[in-house]
Amino acid sequence: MVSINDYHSDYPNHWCPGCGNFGILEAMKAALAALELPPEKILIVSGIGQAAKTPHFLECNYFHSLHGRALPIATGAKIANHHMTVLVNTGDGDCYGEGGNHFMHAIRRNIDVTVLAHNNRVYGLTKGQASPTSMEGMQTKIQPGGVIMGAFNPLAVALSLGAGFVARGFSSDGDQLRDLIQAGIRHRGFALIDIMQPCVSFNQVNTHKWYKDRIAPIEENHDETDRISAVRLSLGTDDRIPTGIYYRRESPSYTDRIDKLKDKPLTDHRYRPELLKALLTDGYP
Amino acid sequence: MVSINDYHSDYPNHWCPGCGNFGILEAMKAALAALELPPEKILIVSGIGQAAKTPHFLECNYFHSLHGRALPIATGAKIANHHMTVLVNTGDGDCYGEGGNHFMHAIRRNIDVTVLAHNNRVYGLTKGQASPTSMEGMQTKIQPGGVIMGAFNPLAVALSLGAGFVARGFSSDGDQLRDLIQAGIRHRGFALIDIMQPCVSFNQVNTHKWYKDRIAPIEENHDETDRISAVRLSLGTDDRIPTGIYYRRESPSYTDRIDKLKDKPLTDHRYRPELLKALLTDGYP
Amino acid sequence: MTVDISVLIGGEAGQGIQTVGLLMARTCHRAGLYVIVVNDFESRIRGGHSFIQLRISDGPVHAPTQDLHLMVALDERTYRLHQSDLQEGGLALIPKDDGDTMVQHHQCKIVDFAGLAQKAGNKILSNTVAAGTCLALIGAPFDLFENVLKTTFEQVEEKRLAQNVQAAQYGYAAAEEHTFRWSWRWDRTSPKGRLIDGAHAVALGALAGDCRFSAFYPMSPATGIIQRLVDMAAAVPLVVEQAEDELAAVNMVIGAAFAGVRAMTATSGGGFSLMTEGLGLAAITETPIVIVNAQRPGPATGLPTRTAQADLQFVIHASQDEFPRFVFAPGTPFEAFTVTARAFELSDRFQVPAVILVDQFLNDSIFVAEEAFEAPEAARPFTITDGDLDDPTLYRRYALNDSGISPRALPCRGLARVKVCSDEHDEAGHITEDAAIRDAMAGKRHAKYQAMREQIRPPEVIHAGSDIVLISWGSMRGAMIEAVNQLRADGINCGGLHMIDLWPFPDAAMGEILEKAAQFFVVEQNRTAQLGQLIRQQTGYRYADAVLKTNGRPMCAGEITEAIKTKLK
Amino acid sequence: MTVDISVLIGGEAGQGIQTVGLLMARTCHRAGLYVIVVNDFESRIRGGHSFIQLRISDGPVHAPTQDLHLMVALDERTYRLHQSDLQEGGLALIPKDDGDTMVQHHQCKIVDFAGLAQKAGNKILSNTVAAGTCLALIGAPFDLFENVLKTTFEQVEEKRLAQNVQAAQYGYAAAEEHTFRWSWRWDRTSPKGRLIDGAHAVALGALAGDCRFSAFYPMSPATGIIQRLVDMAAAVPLVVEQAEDELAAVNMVIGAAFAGVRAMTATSGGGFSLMTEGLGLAAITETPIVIVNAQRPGPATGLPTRTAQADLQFVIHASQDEFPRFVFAPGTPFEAFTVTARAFELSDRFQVPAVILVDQFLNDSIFVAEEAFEAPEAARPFTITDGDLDDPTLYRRYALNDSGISPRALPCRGLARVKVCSDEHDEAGHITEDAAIRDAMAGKRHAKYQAMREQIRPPEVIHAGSDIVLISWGSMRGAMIEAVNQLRADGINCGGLHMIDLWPFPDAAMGEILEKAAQFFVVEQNRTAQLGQLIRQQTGYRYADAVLKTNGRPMCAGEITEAIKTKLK
Ligand SMILES: Cc1ncc(C[n+]2csc(CCOP(=O)(O)OP(=O)(O)O)c2C)c(N)n1
Ligand SMILES: Cc1ncc(C[n+]2csc(CCOP(=O)(O)OP(=O)(O)O)c2C)c(N)n1
Ligand code: SF4
Ligand code: SF4
Ligand SMILES: [Mg+2]
Ligand SMILES: [Mg+2]
Repeated sequence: MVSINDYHSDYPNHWCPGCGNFGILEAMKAALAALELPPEKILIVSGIGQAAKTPHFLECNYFHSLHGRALPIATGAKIANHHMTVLVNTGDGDCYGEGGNHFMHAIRRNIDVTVLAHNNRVYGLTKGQASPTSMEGMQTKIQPGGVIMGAFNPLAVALSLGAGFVARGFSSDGDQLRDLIQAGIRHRGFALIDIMQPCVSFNQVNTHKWYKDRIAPIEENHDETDRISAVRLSLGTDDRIPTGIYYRRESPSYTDRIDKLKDKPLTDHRYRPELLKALLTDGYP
Repeated sequence: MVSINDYHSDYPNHWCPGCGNFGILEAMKAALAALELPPEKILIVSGIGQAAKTPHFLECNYFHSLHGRALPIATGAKIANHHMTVLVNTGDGDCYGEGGNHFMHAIRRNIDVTVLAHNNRVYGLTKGQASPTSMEGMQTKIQPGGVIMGAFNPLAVALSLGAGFVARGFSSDGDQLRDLIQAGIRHRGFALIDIMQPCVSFNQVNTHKWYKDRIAPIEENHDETDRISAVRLSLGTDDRIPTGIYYRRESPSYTDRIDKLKDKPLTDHRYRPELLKALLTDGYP
Repeated sequence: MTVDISVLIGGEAGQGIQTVGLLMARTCHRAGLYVIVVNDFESRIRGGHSFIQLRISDGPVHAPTQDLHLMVALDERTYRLHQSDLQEGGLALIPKDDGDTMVQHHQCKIVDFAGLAQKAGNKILSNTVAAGTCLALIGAPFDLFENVLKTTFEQVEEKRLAQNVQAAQYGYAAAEEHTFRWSWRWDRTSPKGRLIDGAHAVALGALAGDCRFSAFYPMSPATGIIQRLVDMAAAVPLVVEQAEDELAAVNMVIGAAFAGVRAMTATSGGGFSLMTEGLGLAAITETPIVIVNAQRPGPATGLPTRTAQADLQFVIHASQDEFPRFVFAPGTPFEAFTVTARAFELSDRFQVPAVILVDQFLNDSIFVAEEAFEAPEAARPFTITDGDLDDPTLYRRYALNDSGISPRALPCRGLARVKVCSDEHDEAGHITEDAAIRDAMAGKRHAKYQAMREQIRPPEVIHAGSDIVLISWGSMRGAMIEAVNQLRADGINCGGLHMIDLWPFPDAAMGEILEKAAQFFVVEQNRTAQLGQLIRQQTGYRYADAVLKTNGRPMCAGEITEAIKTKLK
Repeated sequence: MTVDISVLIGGEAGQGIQTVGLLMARTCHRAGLYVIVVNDFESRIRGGHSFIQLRISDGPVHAPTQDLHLMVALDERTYRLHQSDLQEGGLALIPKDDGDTMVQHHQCKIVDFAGLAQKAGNKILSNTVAAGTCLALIGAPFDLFENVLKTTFEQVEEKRLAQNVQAAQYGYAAAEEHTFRWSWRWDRTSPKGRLIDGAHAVALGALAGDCRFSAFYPMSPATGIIQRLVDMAAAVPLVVEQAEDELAAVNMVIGAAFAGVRAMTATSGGGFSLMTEGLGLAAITETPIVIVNAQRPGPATGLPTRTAQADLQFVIHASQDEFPRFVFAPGTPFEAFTVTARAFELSDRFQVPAVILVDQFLNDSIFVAEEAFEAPEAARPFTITDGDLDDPTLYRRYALNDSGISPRALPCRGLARVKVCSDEHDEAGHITEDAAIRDAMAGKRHAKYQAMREQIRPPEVIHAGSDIVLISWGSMRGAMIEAVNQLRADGINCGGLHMIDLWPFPDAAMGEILEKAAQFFVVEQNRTAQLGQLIRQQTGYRYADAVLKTNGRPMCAGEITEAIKTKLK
């Protein structure tokens, strides 16, 4: 039996009091414990940012990597050893800004990782510049006239790229978030959970209250296997922000499709010089 | 009167005989001439690849830049002098692979450039590796077991990002392509024209015939202002590949929205030291 | 110097320690004193441990000091961490007695910052209370402080000003029963120059260099420069654009420069790494751009809010193949201002990229700049128009000539068509594979070095002709010069050499100076003595030894002095 | 050497000139001759001008030559471009008389390649015809060629073999009335080693180094290495992944290496620029990776299909701050094989990145490798498992020790939890801002240099103790050694030094050798004598002069010899 306490980390937390990241952290622990995944069996890869500090704050294997590069690191690690359960903690800047290209191509690869995008619609760690998901018009110290780019819509983009698991959570709705994370980990293939998260220090627009006034669980009758409905939901027509699973459809994940990995992970092979014998004498005949 | 001949370049062409790029080149010239835009009034920015060599083969101002980086170059140039008409010639690898992140964010910026993506579904210049738009299963020397990633759908992605002009052309349908390019240039804001282009040297799957068998102009009754319809069209349900304008909706372009550019381009200002007087004595009061 | 004391204000991120330091610095500055404010903070938004060091003197100071005379410990941790640095006779102000470590010590004095602030009207006035107590202890006349508060709040609200003055008074009152050992009689002289941080100076230099476009991706410690540009942008024809990543940032800058405006980006090492390919693009297309690399310790993410000087060799050699570039490293805000303006001009003139190396210490510290910052009367245009050409339709962007600098026209500004290409190209700007043209083009670019070298200013020499020479570059200037003076005071025949213009390397000038020195030492914030290596490579002279520091904190003169003395033994 | 002739086969891209060269090279090789095939092609798919140079000798040859004896001009342009290089008495085979430039010349001989091919059954057999005529001219027995054709086509179709043999015969017949001046009597000895290109050798080295994962983004001239890996992947536990860009490629490699397999990427300068930040990530997380940088001329896109050696200083200094790395530059396929295998082992052992510098010339040319390529019997594991730990739950990835090499466990392989971090970190792998820990960690990484240096092999010395020493690195080995021998033949007391292991720089070994030389010259394919600079920086010795070439074409011994003679005058 794995318990939430098994994930306790002694390392002191760095986040601001009241930050939405705390809710995400707790939901992660709850989901992992519920899945009976002990800390030593999971690998968390993260980029750089406040969100990306997450793996320091729970017990696990982790690779706290470069800003924007969590997904390629996770991809390489997963290909090397696809028996690992790989999660990615990333921020909206990390994942959709600096790491935007990897986001798109990791989806195309359908690599089996669960991406938790802590979407606070701002660059937290660098003190409050606009992020790709900042709303048009949001003013910051660096954007005093307000953001003049359209906000990045992670769910719509993921759907347009054919992602097989697309969900939205809210850092303050721990139970739902726990369930989403569980479902994401269970999903074989790329799973995106975009998590709305208040940043008490730098985002005075999308506050806790702002979210509370808008979020609503996706309606019961939504068909989560219908891509067009999911797209429509993601594009939104009114003020409401639906939370839950927008779309889910399993297809073989990237490592499932590499024949060489059917047998066992790359890490489990021994070096066998005899395999090279014939190759080593090769050249132009 | 600007004529097609005004665009004639003495520089010898580098493309393979039979390449779809020739059709694109001719359609460009025709569109530019029809718009009465003389060579000295346009700037073509390109990345690196066969497609990106285009500006050498017609008379114009050009910046043949780095693989993947045409859009940031074009963005910087446009902000510096928004009176220029800026076109981008780019390949599927250039635009959706190496340059994928810029593709997304240029759309969000709604920067007023017309992007001609020569989509041959392969890396031409580097001799035939799969590109982001290569179809699943396509075999290449480097992907002998066939591509195992989902093909990148440029139209769907652009639509999900809120692009205001999304079209698809075919290199062998010169008239339609000319019209699309004209419409794209006229569109104030980011215009994407994804152009299906046979590569006779490296793509034996998506041949001229393959395209001919599948393409069909978008049906008359398509509402090009309806985003969801455009998405549905882009996701496709059968074998047909619709060509034409998927979606069109104008909104202020990036440079339209920068107050400072209302008056005149940045390039047109004189250096005025008197503006700095007060600033130069500033510090902590 | 008869006055030279240092005050440390420490607490958690978000407690406003910068405010305390800045209020004090401004008060001292108004009295005609010299100050430097050094920021020491963690890469987090709340909590943890941060502090600032305020050094106050009646002579110029450009580096922090190891000595600590007065401390404001807004939390227990500050006291614990810095207690041992406190000089004999020093004093720590602490907010309350936690019954444990703090007050036991005779060097502690309790001041109920929060309580007094509350009394004045608001808990956030604690900072004003603390500044007041410190200023009172060192003997600052109250009206000076009051004036600073006035300047700060007169734009705001009458009520806030009144509350602040009240809080300041409570702070002063709290100091009454205490005489502070290093308190002094304040003679008011007129303020020396003005207070400015390095980031601000770089931004001003950019404006003086006629910068009209900047694209960036946020990265400490470079963001301060961009923030300053943004803050000033309303007054000038300047657009600042936040890019999606550093690849975009540098390429936007190249695009804008190509189209005809002077343009820059600012980043730190990780971002500079990502810009490396773009640097080469600027080089081969001969597009003038300025990149500021605000150094911090690495590798990779490293220590985001700390200081270092470890990117020198990297920026000199960055990007594949070889091409001319300028590399500068200013040591003070004034140098940062002039060098940045020069970088824009030289980059434009020679159609080459220029890299400016600053660092967290220079960017984030507040210095007294006595020199007047002056913008050039005119910005020389280094581009041509149709009128300069016999037949604009025959214009060739890369026309070969001896100087290597081809006349540069701008796109869409006339009949001349401008064609640039990242492949090796011919004079017209078309791709070429011709061996001879390749060599001519690479040679043409390289040829610029000759005239570029003439623009390189020789190093600053301190006490010429000394036996022993300390050499610094960039922000280590202040500590180096202070160390030279300390060593001379101790009877050592020591001089200094400070390098700002680093590439093209001033081989001849350096060789001449070093020839005469019995031995020389480099003083650098890196591990491998990068300037020392470069000097050896370029001049053949070998540094006797190096004083190096890599822990991310700025060097103090005392550290250098001690190290040199040990090495000389 | 009694035989030393060179054959140039030129035409448009897509005409199959490689086939002609390869058929000839293989025929010569089977007779026990030495050959080298150098590819010269443009960055386009069809048209333009490409050629290969086949040099044939009865002694080892590792570089192209300036002399041209026989030419197959598949188009007029080839003849025009290379005609002047043809030696007195040399011959050009041309396909038809265009009535203009070509046949006028007495050195021309018309062979109707296409017509004869058609007669043999198919126009594409032209290449076989051309190879036949050339082989006949130089005196190659027909059965040798026939055998080569058999090996090539026996797997394919009976009919195609027969047609090829027929075409070969027509080719031979076409030569009949002509005696070629440099024709010689062929003694058949057993083949020397085998024919192999540098890219293939690197790929084999990777497998011998137990490489299990490679991620890449296509870029000339590196793609050949990846192609070879792909071609061999079926036989070994190796996954090759095409990434979306170079940022992804290097980070995938780091992720895979972290998870526990040896991994590499291959790119060229522009891609390496993009990988610069990742290099630093590998360094600070102490993840072993191998990066092959196949050099081509730059900056930026430059000349994609040409050769250069201009990234040496860049790769040594690439990425912000400082950290240990290996840099190797093999000079032959055999060296490429051994060095790559060693790079994997050393990178893994020291937990540092290793960079291998090859170039277009080495990668794309076909050499005779006489040495046997042998894979190590076993791959030593440099990682630990739970069993090696007292209490795996207390495992700390960055435990400090004198060697700087902390025991490395792998994630999800037991109870030990592996925590790595690109911020500066403590022993456990957590972010730290502590000054002392920072210094300890940077020091720990740096400490590896000591033992790494012991792994560095000294340079290869040719004719030790000579007055004059030519120094090469990487692929310039062949030309340098040939030049040394030419100079000695001309009575100059000349020796050579070839460097493969470049970083950590073998200061002591180089210093010792250079101390004894009266003067030394560096031979490099760059403009600023990068190795020369490095030698000065590291040893203090200054190169007398440099023989440099930057036009993207490989250097020939003759160019070096001439240059040195001029310089010695
Ligand atoms: C290459 C690079 N560029 C920039 C940075 C600076 N940086 C660190 S975190 C960050 C943005 C963080 O925003 P986000 O990803 O949204 O995370 P948050 O802090 O909001 O959780 C940036 C720009 C960096 N570390 N590396
Ligand atoms: C940074 C970098 N990486 C890789 C390359 C090599 N490269 C040149 S063109 C190209 C791909 C071309 O494909 P695409 O963009 O589809 O253009 P096409 O040739 O098919 O028109 C690549 C990978 C490069 N020049 N620069
Ligand atoms: S800055 Fe914002 S996101 Fe970061 S820890 Fe504080 S509240 Fe959370
Ligand atoms: S390789 Fe393909 S895309 Fe490139 S020129 Fe040839 S046919 Fe066209
Ligand atoms: Mg964020
Ligand atoms: Mg393509």
